[in-house]
Amino acid sequence: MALDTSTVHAPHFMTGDEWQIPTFALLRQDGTLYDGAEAPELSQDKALRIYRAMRFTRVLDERMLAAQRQGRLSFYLQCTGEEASVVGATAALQDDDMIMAQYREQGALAYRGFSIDEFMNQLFGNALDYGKGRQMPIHYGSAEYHYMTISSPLATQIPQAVGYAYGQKLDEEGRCTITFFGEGAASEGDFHAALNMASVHQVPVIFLCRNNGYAISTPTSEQFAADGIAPRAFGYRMHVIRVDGNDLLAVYQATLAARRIAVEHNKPVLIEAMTYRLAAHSSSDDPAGYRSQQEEAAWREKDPLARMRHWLERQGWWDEDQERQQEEQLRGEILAGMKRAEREAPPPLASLVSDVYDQVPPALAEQLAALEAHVRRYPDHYPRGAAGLDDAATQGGQ
Amino acid sequence: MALDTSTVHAPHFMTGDEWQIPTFALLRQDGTLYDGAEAPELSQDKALRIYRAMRFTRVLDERMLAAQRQGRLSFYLQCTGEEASVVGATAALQDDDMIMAQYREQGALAYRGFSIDEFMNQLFGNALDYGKGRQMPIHYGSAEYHYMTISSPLATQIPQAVGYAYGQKLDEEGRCTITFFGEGAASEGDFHAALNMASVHQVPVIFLCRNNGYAISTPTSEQFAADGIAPRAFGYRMHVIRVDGNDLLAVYQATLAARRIAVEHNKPVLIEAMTYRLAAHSSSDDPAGYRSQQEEAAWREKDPLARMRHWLERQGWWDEDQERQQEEQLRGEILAGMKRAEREAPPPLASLVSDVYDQVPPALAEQLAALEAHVRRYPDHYPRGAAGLDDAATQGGQ
Amino acid sequence: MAHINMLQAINQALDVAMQSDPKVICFGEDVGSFGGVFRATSHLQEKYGKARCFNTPLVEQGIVGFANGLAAQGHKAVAEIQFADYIYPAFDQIVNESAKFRYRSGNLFDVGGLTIRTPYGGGISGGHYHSQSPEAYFAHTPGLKVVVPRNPHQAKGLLLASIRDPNPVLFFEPKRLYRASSGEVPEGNYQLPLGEAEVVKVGRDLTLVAWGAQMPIIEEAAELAEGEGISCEVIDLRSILPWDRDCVADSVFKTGRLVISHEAPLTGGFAAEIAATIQQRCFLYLESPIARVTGLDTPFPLTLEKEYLPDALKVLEAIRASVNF
Amino acid sequence: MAHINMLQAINQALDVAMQSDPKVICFGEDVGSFGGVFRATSHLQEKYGKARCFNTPLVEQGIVGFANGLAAQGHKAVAEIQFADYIYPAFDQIVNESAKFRYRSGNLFDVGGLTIRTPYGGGISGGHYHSQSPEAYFAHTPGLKVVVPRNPHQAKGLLLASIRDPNPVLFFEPKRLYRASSGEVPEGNYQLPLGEAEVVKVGRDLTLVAWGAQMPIIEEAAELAEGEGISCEVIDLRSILPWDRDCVADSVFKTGRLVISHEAPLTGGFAAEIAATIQQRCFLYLESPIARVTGLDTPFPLTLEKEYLPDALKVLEAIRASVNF
Ligand SMILES: Cc1ncc(C[n+]2csc(CCOP(=O)(O)OP(=O)(O)O)c2C)c(N)n1
Ligand SMILES: Cc1ncc(C[n+]2csc(CCOP(=O)(O)OP(=O)(O)O)c2C)c(N)n1
Ligand SMILES: [Mg+2]
Ligand SMILES: [Mg+2]
Repeated sequence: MALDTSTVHAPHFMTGDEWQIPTFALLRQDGTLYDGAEAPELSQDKALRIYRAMRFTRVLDERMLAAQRQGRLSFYLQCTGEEASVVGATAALQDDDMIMAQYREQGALAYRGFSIDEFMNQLFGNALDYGKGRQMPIHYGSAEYHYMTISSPLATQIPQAVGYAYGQKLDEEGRCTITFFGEGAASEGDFHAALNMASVHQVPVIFLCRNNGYAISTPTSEQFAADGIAPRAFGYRMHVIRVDGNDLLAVYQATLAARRIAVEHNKPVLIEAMTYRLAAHSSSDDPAGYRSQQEEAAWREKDPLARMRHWLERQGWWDEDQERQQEEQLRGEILAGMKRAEREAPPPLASLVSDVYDQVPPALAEQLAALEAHVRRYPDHYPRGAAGLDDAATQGGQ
Repeated sequence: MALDTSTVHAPHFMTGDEWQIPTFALLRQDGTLYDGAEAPELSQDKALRIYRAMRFTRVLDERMLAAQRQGRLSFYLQCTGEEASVVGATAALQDDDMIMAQYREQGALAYRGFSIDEFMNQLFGNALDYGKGRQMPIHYGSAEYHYMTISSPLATQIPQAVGYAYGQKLDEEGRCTITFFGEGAASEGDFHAALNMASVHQVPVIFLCRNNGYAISTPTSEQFAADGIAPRAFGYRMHVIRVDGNDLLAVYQATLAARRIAVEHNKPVLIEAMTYRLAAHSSSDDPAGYRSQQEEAAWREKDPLARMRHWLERQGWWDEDQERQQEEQLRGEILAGMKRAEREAPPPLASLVSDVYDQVPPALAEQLAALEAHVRRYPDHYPRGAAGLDDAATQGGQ
Repeated sequence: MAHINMLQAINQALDVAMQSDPKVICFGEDVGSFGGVFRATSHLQEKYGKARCFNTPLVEQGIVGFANGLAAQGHKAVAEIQFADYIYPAFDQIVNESAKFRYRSGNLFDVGGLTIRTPYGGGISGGHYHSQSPEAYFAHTPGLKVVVPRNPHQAKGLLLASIRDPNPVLFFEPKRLYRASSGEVPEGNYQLPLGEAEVVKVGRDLTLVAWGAQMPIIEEAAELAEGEGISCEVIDLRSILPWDRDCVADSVFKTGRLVISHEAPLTGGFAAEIAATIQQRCFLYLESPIARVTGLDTPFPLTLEKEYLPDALKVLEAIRASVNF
Repeated sequence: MAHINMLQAINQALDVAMQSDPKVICFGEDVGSFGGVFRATSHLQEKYGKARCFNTPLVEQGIVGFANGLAAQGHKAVAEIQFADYIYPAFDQIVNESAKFRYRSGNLFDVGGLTIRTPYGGGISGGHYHSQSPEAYFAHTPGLKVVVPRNPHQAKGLLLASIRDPNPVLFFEPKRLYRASSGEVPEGNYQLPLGEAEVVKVGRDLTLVAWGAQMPIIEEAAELAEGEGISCEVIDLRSILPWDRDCVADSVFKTGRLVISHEAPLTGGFAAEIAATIQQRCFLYLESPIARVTGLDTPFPLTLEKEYLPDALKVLEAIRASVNF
């Protein structure tokens, strides 16, 4: 109830235009700090771990998009251009804080140590994929790395992150949850539900919006009329900061501070990372239909990897040679991993019915039995299914 | 994209606490204006029309709650305490602007001229009810008075109002839509969807939130953490005003101004009317379980009817006598109307299947035929259905 | 044993669950200090504190989204949706998320700790937004369990089993019976099995199947039929998903006739699934067509709800028609 | 007549609709200048302006809420949901609002001008969130019409009829056939009736029923069966709600056997409704149990989607089993 706030006697309408939300930035593109800016404490080791994750993500994206173009992969989706937002935020967390991402955050997994094989098994949906070949490429998940399996329906993870963080608060182990999402997903009702519940129930959650300018073809000007996502925080009396999302140091520092607010005070925080989706939305998309090359070029000038590399070089922690070596090494490892994953068998036929429930219910077991019998009758018609029959090994495969 | 706003180099979090949203008020409880306040232009006729609607609503609420207590009515829900918010806003509109209300806005219908019989037929769900006895009491609707039939699921009307207003904008006839809702309903995802779409698509819609302190038993402190609903407008760069909802003149004036913004500039406006649900949530509720008598008493001191009456008296437009006469007259008319409605027949049996589609599909016609045959077999068991058979009249009713 | 009504039994089940497992958390609109609009969560906040039993903001998609996350984190989230008619804003969180959480992650993550309680059904002058029976929507959704109790004893035992079941469960409470149904209920802790139907009355000539609020109706119909010399076997499905096909089929093998009843509209209601399955399993045993006695293919009405509802007389007519086929 | 694919036919239908009626408005995620992720709305913004064809923010509940209001106001709102898998956030607006709008107001107001278009179905390596067939959820919802075309000619005629039908229509587009299905389509304006099935092939021994993307599958199965001397009558339901019971029943009176196929999971799928209705209407004519060939009772998979899908071989097996019963 706000009746005790000041009273006025003329009808004045506000719009919020009165207040600008500034952008927090530390690093210029050439790797120097802005005047008055101070770099966060960051050891050489950690800085290089961060940079490696960014570079890994970039190389992975390039290789896998190429693989998709060659028809080796059905689908791919790049993080390209947004590595600083994703890796910077992840690096500011504890490694066992929970991550509930949208789909463009492979950098977070890379930072935490998800292996090339783990990436590849998911991308190729083979028998070793944790997800048992059930979801499209890029729907990673890892219990070990506290990375919730990706779900395609947008924004559903945002209120889930609030519930997850509420559980963490009850457990009193000083952990928090971060949820990543795009500025498009922030239009969903689930976003509003999540922010409101988080602020009412005071949970340790960080909402990180990657404002990358587009939701597929839809520019932000057709997504919202306001100055970005940040001002929505005022509607929930939530801590908010806008940050240059291509500036690793700024994202890192903002998230460090946000984590403190979340964990020490059980207060949610919204971070809006201003960035740009340098690539197409996904391998199914061609942005030429909806945005200009000039615009893309202007943003390529702000490449977060280059910016970070310049900073590392100025620190004396990195050089041209190391860069080349790392890139080659990553490329080689990724190609080798891809080949290994391609050679793996598909998931067994029985994986079609497991995990629907903790146990396979009798009716579903019957459906599987009927399917098995059918596949045995027509093994040539269902090569994958035949390969994945229980007795496929003894039959010598298919 | 907001990267061109100012850049800062230290991580400062904002919460919006920096800015207070004041409450616009004109009238003191004793009927005098605040210092510096100016009353809107309001003819005596119009002022009395407004007051009559407020008083009608109050008397209707009292009588129908009593009828519910006597078991004559299955359910009732009062506007009591919020008459100024509802009638004030409605009076500021054109009579053919669209109203899409929640359920506590019978004052709007009263202002527009919905007759006692029309109210009663709905409340008693008889054959004359426009809704054909299909919805619970208080789910009024009127095409004539541009009042969309009430729907129980909360907040669904809010994005609908945006679509309706978009259609009005296309028609270019200078009309707008107002949608009423509670501060509880504003937690729904549909609220967020509606405000965002309204500001993106620039539609002439007024969102009027009745912040009455409670959603059933849930106080606003457990509904949101922010200073009311108003600051949410900043997230959509939407015009917003907070108004004393028990102050008819302020609500009227704010809505007049809002309508101008909406219709002349195709811009949506949010109005937060600070008020109080003086009655129980509905006839099924007893607020003694969740709020104090002191709190209620304090708000009873702010009764919007008394405040308006004092102002009218100071204008020399109203007196004790007129007040008593009006009340008696209304009471008598309402009681007479109630008796008429109770005597009406129930809707015909065939009304069970009409209006599901524009035409009754064959399968549904068969279902009705089977039901009719069944009711004919056991007429004593289904007195209403038997009374509503096609041939009931010739049978002499049942 | 105490003689209590269904609301009290549900309240006891929640109490026992919270008492026996500190991971159980109850929340929803008005469920906190007020104890819910039907008072199913009375006194729980008092006993277990605001952190474990609380009001949420008014947003069903948020309630279930939050519950999914809380369950994924390892808690047992017991969410209340105030009326089943208001569960649809949470449909995406239930159908795309709860139901697929374990499967899509290959069992890395699950929301098995989730239970959604919600009052459903008509006969209380609720019109079309306080009377719906939406169980069939969820029964078409692999990954969910759907449970409906018929009386206080069943309600307590099935709710305890639902909360502890390692899968997400939708628990539909027949609100018409909240106070109307009472009976002996064991104190303390017990569970009844999910996925198993119960033969409530053994019979010879015809099988009657229903669940929840429709059980007293078909039991009454069975009695009326008994008076006409027709012996009905009465089955309470209890779980709609997974449902006990063997129990129903075994009965129909014996009786050769089947009548199913639910309040939801006919088309696409869960009786369709039962009929489709049983006509296949019992094809050579069926002596008459399987009949469905259900709500009309319309929204739920108000003034004429008695006419709309599938009552004992309508079931009796279907029994007669089946026997005289 | 021109030989075009289904996407082009849909685009033509929208073009004709907008051309012939200024009240027709098309919108949804990415449908504006980009023309939709499948390009079904290509060039419409160019032709009819931003006010009549536009992008919406990314919020399905808002899209349908807005569409309901726009339709109630008197426009013909044609909303696109990008994938049927993402229709659930709008479930409340569809099931509680669109479906009940006319009924609850006693015909004072209606949203008859509403059409929701959405691509559905599997076979495109889409995993469980780009492959679903949710038609049965909506078929259990009186007040809606549910339409599914099988080829370009049908798509254009049925979509035009849907847009002009005075009731809210869900129009499910089989995305696997968007480009795979092509054929002769009349230029300009024409309509095909809603609620009427079509006998696509006359047969003697067994009736096959499906809709949309499953039609080529059962047609292929019918051909395979033909090779074995089994003559199948092939029916395209076209409308799921209301559905053409007479057409199916008349066929089964003749053939005595029925196989129904859909991609959605078995339990609670729309085949259940057809089976339940037909076993009752054709009880004395049935020579074998009605069979359903459907998806498994699981979420939609990816790597093994070929194994999951109800293909022509599986339908053929069901045909044989039915004939040899
Ligand atoms: C509920 C839902 N609606 C629609 C989609 C289809 N879709 C996938 S990604 C996308 C755009 C998302 O944009 P944004 O949130 O800004 O994330 P970005 O791709 O820019 O990282 C859309 C519309 C979806 N996955 N889920
Ligand atoms: C979607 C939905 N959820 C829950 C309810 C049950 N319900 C009816 S009124 C109400 C409280 C509404 O509070 P508010 O919006 O503040 O309006 P007020 O009653 O105070 O006018 C609730 C929870 C409903 N009608 N619809
Ligand atoms: Mg984006
Ligand atoms: Mg309120």
